[in-house]
This record gives sequence, structure tokens and C-alpha cells, in this order.
Amino acid sequence: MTSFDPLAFRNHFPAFAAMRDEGRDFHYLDSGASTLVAAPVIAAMADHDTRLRANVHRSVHYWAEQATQAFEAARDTLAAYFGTPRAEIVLTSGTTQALNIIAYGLSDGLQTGDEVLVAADNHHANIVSWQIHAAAKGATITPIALTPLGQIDEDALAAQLTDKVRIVALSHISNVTGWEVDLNKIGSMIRAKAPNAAIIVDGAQSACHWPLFETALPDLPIDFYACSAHKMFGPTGVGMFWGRSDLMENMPPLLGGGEMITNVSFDGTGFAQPPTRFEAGTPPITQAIGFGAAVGFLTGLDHRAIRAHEVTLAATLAATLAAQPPLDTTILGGADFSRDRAPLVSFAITGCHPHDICQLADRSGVAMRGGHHCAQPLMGHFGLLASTRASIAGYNTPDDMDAAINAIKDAINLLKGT
Amino acid sequence: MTSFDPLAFRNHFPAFAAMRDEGRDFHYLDSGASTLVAAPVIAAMADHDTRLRANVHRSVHYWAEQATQAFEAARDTLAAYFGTPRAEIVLTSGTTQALNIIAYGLSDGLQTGDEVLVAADNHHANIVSWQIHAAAKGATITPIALTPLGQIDEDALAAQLTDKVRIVALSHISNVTGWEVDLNKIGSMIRAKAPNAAIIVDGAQSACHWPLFETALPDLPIDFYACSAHKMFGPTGVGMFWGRSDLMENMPPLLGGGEMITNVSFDGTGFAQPPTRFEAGTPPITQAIGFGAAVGFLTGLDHRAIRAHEVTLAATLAATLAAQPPLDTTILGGADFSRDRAPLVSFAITGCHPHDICQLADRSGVAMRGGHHCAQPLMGHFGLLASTRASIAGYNTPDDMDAAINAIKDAINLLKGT
Amino acid sequence: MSSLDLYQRDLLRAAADASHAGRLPRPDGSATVNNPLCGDKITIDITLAPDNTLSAYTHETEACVLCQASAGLIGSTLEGATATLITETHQAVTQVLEQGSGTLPTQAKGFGIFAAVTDHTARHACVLMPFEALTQAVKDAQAKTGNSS
Amino acid sequence: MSSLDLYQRDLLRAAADASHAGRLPRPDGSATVNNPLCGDKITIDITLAPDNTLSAYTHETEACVLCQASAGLIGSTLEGATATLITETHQAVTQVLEQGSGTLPTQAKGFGIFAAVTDHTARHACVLMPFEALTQAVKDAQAKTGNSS
Ligand SMILES: Cc1ncc(COP(=O)(O)O)c(C=O)c1O
Ligand SMILES: Cc1ncc(COP(=O)(O)O)c(C=O)c1O
Repeated sequence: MTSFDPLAFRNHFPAFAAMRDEGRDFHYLDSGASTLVAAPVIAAMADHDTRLRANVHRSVHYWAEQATQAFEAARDTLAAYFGTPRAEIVLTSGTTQALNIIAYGLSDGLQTGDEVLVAADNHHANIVSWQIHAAAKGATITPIALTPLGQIDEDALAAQLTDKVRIVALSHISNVTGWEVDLNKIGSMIRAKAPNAAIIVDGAQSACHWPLFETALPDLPIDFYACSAHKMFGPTGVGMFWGRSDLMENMPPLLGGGEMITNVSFDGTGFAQPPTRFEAGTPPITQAIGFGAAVGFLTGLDHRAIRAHEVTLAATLAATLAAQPPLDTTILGGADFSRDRAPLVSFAITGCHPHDICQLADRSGVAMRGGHHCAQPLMGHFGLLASTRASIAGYNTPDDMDAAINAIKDAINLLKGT
Repeated sequence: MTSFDPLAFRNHFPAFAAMRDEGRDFHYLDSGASTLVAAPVIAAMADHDTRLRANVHRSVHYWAEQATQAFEAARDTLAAYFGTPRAEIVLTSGTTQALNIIAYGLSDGLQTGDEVLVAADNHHANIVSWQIHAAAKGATITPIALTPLGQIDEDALAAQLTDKVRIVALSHISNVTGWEVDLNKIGSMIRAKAPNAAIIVDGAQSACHWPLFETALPDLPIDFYACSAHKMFGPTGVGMFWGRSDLMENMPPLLGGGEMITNVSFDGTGFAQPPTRFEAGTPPITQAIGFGAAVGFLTGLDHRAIRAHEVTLAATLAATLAAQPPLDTTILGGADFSRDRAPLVSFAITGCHPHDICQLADRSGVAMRGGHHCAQPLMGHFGLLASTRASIAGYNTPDDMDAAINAIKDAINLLKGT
Repeated sequence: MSSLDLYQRDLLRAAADASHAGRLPRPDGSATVNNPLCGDKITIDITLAPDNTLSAYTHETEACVLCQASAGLIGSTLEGATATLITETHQAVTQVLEQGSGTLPTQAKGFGIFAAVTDHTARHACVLMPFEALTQAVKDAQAKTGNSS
Repeated sequence: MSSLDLYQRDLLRAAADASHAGRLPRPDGSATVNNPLCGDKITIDITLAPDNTLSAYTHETEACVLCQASAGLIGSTLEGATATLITETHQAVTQVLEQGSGTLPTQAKGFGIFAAVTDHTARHACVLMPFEALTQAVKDAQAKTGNSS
């Protein structure tokens, strides 16, 4: 069915050769936190820092001109990938900064009595930013309830949507369960019932496979979308958001500094148009160029084949864990990976703490993450403090799943054996 | 007098070999905007992205543990360089983000009638951040007047210092004139006359040669100090600030997200202690490691010898330009580089626009910056809209000065010749 | 390299053309625009004829040669022009900057010298600033005279 | 590799020691601490004797084996201890974690098992959490009883 070859795909990621050379077992199942970095990304950044290092947007000399063109070309690459106008792409230091810029900018218009609805499956970045900036204006932050599987409860949401709702903050794909929100459906419902609401989508977990959604961002009934390069085979230190220009034009900037102004004086300072308004100071130039290289790399991939491969692995892992007979194992969000779901397998085993499982699995080079995954309200929804997460990317193989399953079994034996 | 050899120093910067290979003239006089990147920095980042890429502070597996240790080791390196406790070093995306975090956090305590004094030689980052965050609390932003040379007018400042002053925002070294503020003297005066003031120092232009000041940051009568790695032979996308912990403990965070919390719920979220409180989201991990490598490199240098070399070049350039007989040339801040001054030579030639000078100088590979240098109030103080700046670093040579002088002369001839 | 072409004789000549420098005593519309990158400033005064053509134009420019040349060329080629021609020229110059070539209206062929600026993206704004100020000044005049095309 | 030592028998035994698990009916002081990284939670109840020694101690722990072991060892070695000994032990355990070795008070030698955690900086907080909760509980008790050492 799919011709995708994960072992060939590994050739794009120098980490595998490096770990082989070091003789280190390497079953990287933590791509939901940060993916590995693709070779063209590392090369593009080292090349830029070697040959064209200069500040952007400031000087007219060759190096500055080249750096600016490379930086702006990265913006073009991102705009093409997400199908947006280039002026609607704002480069940031990551999803978190992006969401805070959006929260601050949109909160300017809020007042007491206004409501901000925040999906309870959100990452803290899409919760705390609203608690800080919207609450300062007197708005109420209300969670959107979840179904037992951790998906948005559409009936509950429908009942919450009124004229008073000014913001709805959603996560496109949960970083715990992998469940995907149907943005068309939920967005249309919000547009219909809460016409004053801006819809903000945390895309950190969906951006890596954007072509899967077969739509341009502006064609969705949403207003903002944020993501981070380090979850897209790109560098740390850079991310972006897309926003509708008519909304961005009315948003004050969270960060003041160089480049984002039209003129500065002690009598009053004028702010530049978006996206510049939100890009205060020297941007993460080299990282933006690495981000562009990463998205260039993503653009050439067969995302459908990769997702099919990833989800097959996830389903196997989930099914095997759920079938461990004597154990009380919960797969957060259920074991069904047949549709609308990214390959994140989070699980909890009664009596075995995630940190202990992860630490013991590390013995055999299995890299998983244990904790609340910066999603404490969702953990609370599942009645848990923490879970273990195996997150899967295209370079993972059935061998990685076997290693994970064996490592988890060994850990359980040790932890339960005493 | 000095044994410093700029040509040997160039071996640490791969840009020189690369430009030689490309056959490109390369007289880089824009280090005040961004220095070139040192070889160990590029190598450390590529190595990290290849071998140890993982998110920090989140997972217990080998790669995350190593990444976290490397990230925290960078913090240790910074703390050692500036002589601070490690917990008082906050990693940011740059000076601009740092100053905004500080401005937001300190503004929490402000109210109408409080005064914020902002030196008029500041970079926009240390002006607009206060205009945004302190003005929101009703505080008044007042400029600190300058002397004709562009230095802080100490008498004027003395007259401004009262109990009402809650913030004083200074620049350690002006990015236009290179004049250095005596932080001991000015800081003590502020402490004595404005006991309620927190003193914030923009260190973007001084951090690269911190050992010159022969003091630990906490021993100075100041409270915060911010800088960027890209002006310290390090990467873009990362910076830091030092702040006194007793002040930081009372500062709310500008950015909400992962890692900076103790617990998140819709009933209320608790914030972590500094520095974590101010490091929301995935930090610029690889860049922090590059920053650590840069500062490790800086730690091994003879800063006194380098500065002597740099200032000799700056003085020559300034003197030669000032002596151009038929031209009306102003050296911003004067041509005296004999003391308390960094090697930034900003000049204005009546009838020759900085952009034209820079563009024409680019023909011979001379990279200078023309514009307002994100310091419009200071430009206004000099009665100018823009100036041309040659900023000098250790890798510059007398040959670079000759090239600059010739290029400037040629530009003038062309521009004035018609 | 291409800087050589950038500062060609025609450009310097256009920049030095002082025939439309200064302010108008009684403009119908005015506008000041500045360049956030370099602080440059241009103030344009205009009058509009009853048929909305540009009957008078002056500029006061504190700016680089490129901006001066652009402001000068507007004076020497667009005085008397219709609003349509101004807009067309503005668009064509933008295209010339972005693509290195473009079809300029016959009256405005002189702006072809800016093709040399294409590779220098940081300077595009210098060339376009006078057009932005002109557009704003026209709007200002139309708002004041209540006359809109 | 060193994970092997991490989960040694003594550690697992200490973690499984349920003798001080649960809550006290009438504590002098209590404290709950949680780990921001993993969400783990520990609640400690104590009573203090008139001489400020730890007369009773219980813990309720939703946490990993390391945290459980630490909480268990506090129960088995520090019940009856003076405030000074508690502080000394806390400091010595911190040192063991940071340096891989350190001089533990004779009564508290059992905490030596945590030397294996040194290289795993992400886990240091797991071991120290019970000490932090204990310190807070002691403060709480002193505040309530008005009795301070
Ligand atoms: C004095 C000064 N302050 C602040 C900044 C801003 O630093 P960044 O752009 O790295 O945030 C700069 C550099 O542009 C500077 O020279
Ligand atoms: C769903 C989701 N949102 C937001 C974030 C925060 O992204 P970053 O830490 O890159 O700012 C993450 C990753 O940690 C995430 O998974």
C-alpha cells in the first residue's frame, strides 16, 4: 500500500549514523517533544553562520542583503507550505512566544464580561498565555469540556458559544492523545454561534504534516495558527504564527524594540504594519533559515505514506500495551488509531510511575517521555498526574516498537516484582 | 605594547576563509549589529543538533538528560563570565525579549505618578519596551538628557532623581557613539537619590568584552543587565539577562507556557521560581549551547589587548574622517577614543546620505551600516536622521580601515562630483 | 558590482534636479512619509486641477540619492499627469523593482533606471517612498476638496 | 547503564516500605509539594515533640520510586530526629546528588543509595521533594504551635 521506507528516510537524519558510530542503542520515541533535525537544516544553518552572517533589515551591504533575502525567503517557504500570504506569517522564537503575542494582541480589545473559551486538552502554552493576558483585561477564562476519550465535547461547546465569547483557543492535535480536531467543523460551529470570537489554533503537533490537511490555512474557519520548527525536523529557537491581517492590524505588539516601529520618540512611537510589528529585535535569523530548510524538506515528502506508516506503528504499540493481561493499562484517548489521530501513544499503568518506566526504558536506548506533558488539565480529565508517551515519526520502525514493548515489560517486571 | 594579532584571531572565524575562497573582498565593519560567528560556536551547535537533539527539562532519557545538562552548563558558563549566581541568569531569545520581560515584570508594581527615566542614548529596545509596559500602568516615561557628545548629562539626571522614580533604564555602551556609562558612578548616584528605583542596563554592546570591566555584575549598583549572543561571536536567537533574585521573585512573567509553572489549572496557575518563571516554552536550546561556546571562547581572550587594538583602529578612522578638509564631517560623540569608549565610529557627512555611502562602500567589500541604528532619540539629539557606522572587532585590521577610508572617499567623490 | 549601475549618471542627475524642490505656498494636499529603517523623510505638496490632474508638485527630501532621484523624476515626468497615470507608474515602478523589468508608461520611461535597484531589496523602499507620499498627498487633497476620482 | 544501579534492590525496598504511608489523624503540621515537571505529589503530616524532635511522620505519595524511596527512608531513619539532624540530612542528600558522594549523618546512611541518581539531574527533584515537604511541614507546625527552634 505504501512505498514509504523508514530506513531510507533515516538517511536524512545524521543522528542515526552518529548513534551507530557511538555504539548506542537509539529508539527515539520523543518526536512529540522535539523531532530529530534533518541534515539539510544543520547544513543550511552552518553555511549561513559561516558565509552570510549579518543582521537583517538593517544594512545595505552584501552580507546583510543576502541574510535579509535568505530570511525573507524562509518566510516565503512557510507561506507556500501553509498556503498563506507572506505578510501574514510572523516569525517568532516558538509556539509559546507566538501564542503569547496573539493573546496579548487580542486581549487589548477585551473587557470585563467577555469570555475566553479554552479547550481543556490544550498544552499549557495555549492556556497560561490567556490566563496572563486576557485575565488582565477582566475577561473570564472558561474551559471547553472534553469527552471521555479527551476530545472536544461538541455539545458542551455548542452550549458555551454566545455573543460574549471573544476568543476560542484550540489545539489542532493534542500532544497527549494525538486526537485531531476537525477545524472545518468546529470552526464553522464557532463562527455560526459566536460571531465575535477569534479562533486561535495551536498547531505545534500538526504543522509537521500540514499537507495531510489538504487546505490552505486562510481557507479554514480559524484566525490564527502557531507552530515551532523543532517539532518539524527544524531548529530550536524559532517558530511562527499565521494570522489574518485584518485582525493583526488592530493588535498591539507584546514586544517593543528595533525594527517593529515606524518612528520612535519620547512623544510617541509608531508601530510598523504586521508582520514586522510583531518581530521586535534581531530575529532568530539563522534559525529562520533552518526553519525554511526544514519546511523545504517537508514540502518534498509523501505525507500520506508517512502518516500511514506512523499510525501503523502507533496502533501496534497501543494494541500490544492494552493487551498486557495482568496489568491495568490505560491508553489515553483509547487504542483506536484508525482515523483523525497522530501517532502519539500515551499510557498509564497502575502502580508503575512514568518516570520510572522511562528511566528503565532508557537502559535499552528507548527514549520516551514521562510526565504531564504540559497538559495538566487534560491529565486531570483522565484522573492522572502523569503518563508515559511514545511519540512516533517517519524514521521510526517496527524494531523501535519491539524495543519499546520489551523495555516497558522489563520495567514493569522490575517495578512490580518487588 | 600589545601582542594581540588580529590576523591570527581571524583563524577562529571561518567567514574569512570562506570569503577568500569566494574571491570576495571582505572588510566587515558591522560587528555592532552582529559579530561574525566563532568556529567553536558553529561546531558546538551542529554537533548538538546531530547527536543530542532532544527537548530539555522534560524527559529522563539519555538524550534529554544530556541536552538538559548542556543547556544548564551554558547557564553556568554565562554565570561564571558575569560573576553571578546561576539562578540569576535567565535565558531569552535576545536582548529585546529580555528587556521586555524585565519591563513587564517590573511594571507590575507601577502606578500613576511613578516615573520611569530612560536615557536618551538608548537603543529602541530599552525605550519602546517601557513605553509599552510601564505606560500601561500609568507611569510617566521621561528621557534623561544628554551632553553635546551624547553622554548622560549627570547634572540633569541628578535633578531628575526623586522618590517617585521607580525605574532607570540605561545603556552601558551606546551602539552609536560607543560611549561607556560608568555604572559604578551613575548607579551609586541613582541609589542615593532615587532609592525606590530599579536600575536596568542594556548590555548589548558591552557584554562581548565583559572582562574589561573587572567586576562581577552583582557587585555593581545596578539590578538587571541584558545582552544578545549574536553580538558576542555567538548565534542569533538567544540572549540572556541577569537580575537580582529578590526583585525577580516579585515579577510576573510576560510569557506563559510550558516549564514556567508549578501547576496549571483553570482554577489558577502557579508560577515557578526564577529563572524558570521567565523561560516559558522550549528554550533556544541549541542556541544556548552555542552561546555557552561563545562565552567559553570569550573567557579565554585577552580583552585588554583586543580593546587596545580595536580602539587604535577606531581612533585612526575617526581622525582621518574628521580631517577630510573640504567636507563637513561630524563624528557622533567626537573623535576622542582615548578612554571609556568602544570602537564604534558613527559619522555624518553633509550632503552624503549614509545609505549611499554604505551602498557605494559595498563595492569594495566594506560592510558598514547606515541608518538611525534603532536610536532615533539619540539621532535627534545630534540633529540627524541617520548616520553611517563602522563598528570594529578584534578581527579587523589597519587594512580594513584603509579600505573603509578609500571607499568613503570614493563615495563622496561620486556623490559630490555631480 | 551592480552598485556601479546603481549610481549611474542619469540617477545622479535626477537626484540633483532641484526644479521641484521645496514647499508649495498653498497646497491642496500634503503628506510626510518616513522610512523606518533609516529615518529618511520626504514631504510632498501638491495641487490638483479640477479634472484631478496633478497641477503642481514639490518635494522636500532628507534622504538618499535613490529617494531623491525618484522624487525628482516624479516632478519632471508626472506633473500634469492624471490620477490613473500616477497609479500606473507607481505600480510599474514597483514591478521594475521586484522583477528588474516592467512596462512603464511612455511618459514615465525615465524610472527605468531603477531596474538596477532590483537586487538591493533594502533600497526598494527608498525608491517607493516618494510614491507613497504622493498617494497620501493626493488622498489628502481629495479629502480637503471633496473631489474624488 | 547507571540506570541499573539506580533501581537497586535497596531502593525498591525503601520505596515499598509502607510503614509510614498515609495521613496522621491530628498532625501538628502538614505540607503538600508537587513536582512541576511530572505532576507528582507528596503530602506529609508530622507531629513535633516539645523538644522539637520529629515525633511522628507520615507521607502520602503519588510519585515515582525515587520519591517513594526517599519518603520511606525519611520515615525509617528520621522519626525521632532533631531539627538539626533533619536539616543536616537534607543538605547531605543534596550534596550526594550533586557530587555523587557526601558525608551523611550516621543515622541517615541509608540515603547513600541516591548516589546513583547523580548523573540523572532530571531526577534529583524526585529525591528531594519529600525533604522539601518535610521542611514545610515543620515550619507549618512551628507556626501553629508558636514553637520555633
Ligand atoms: C545597545 C543595543 N541594545 C539592544 C539591541 C537589541 O538587541 P537584539 O536585537 O539582539 O534584541 C542592540 C542591537 O541591535 C543594541 O545595540
Ligand atoms: C501542542 C503543543 N503546544 C505548544 C507547545 C509549545 O511549543 P514550544 O515549547 O516550542 O513553544 C508544544 C510543545 O511542547 C505542544 O506540543
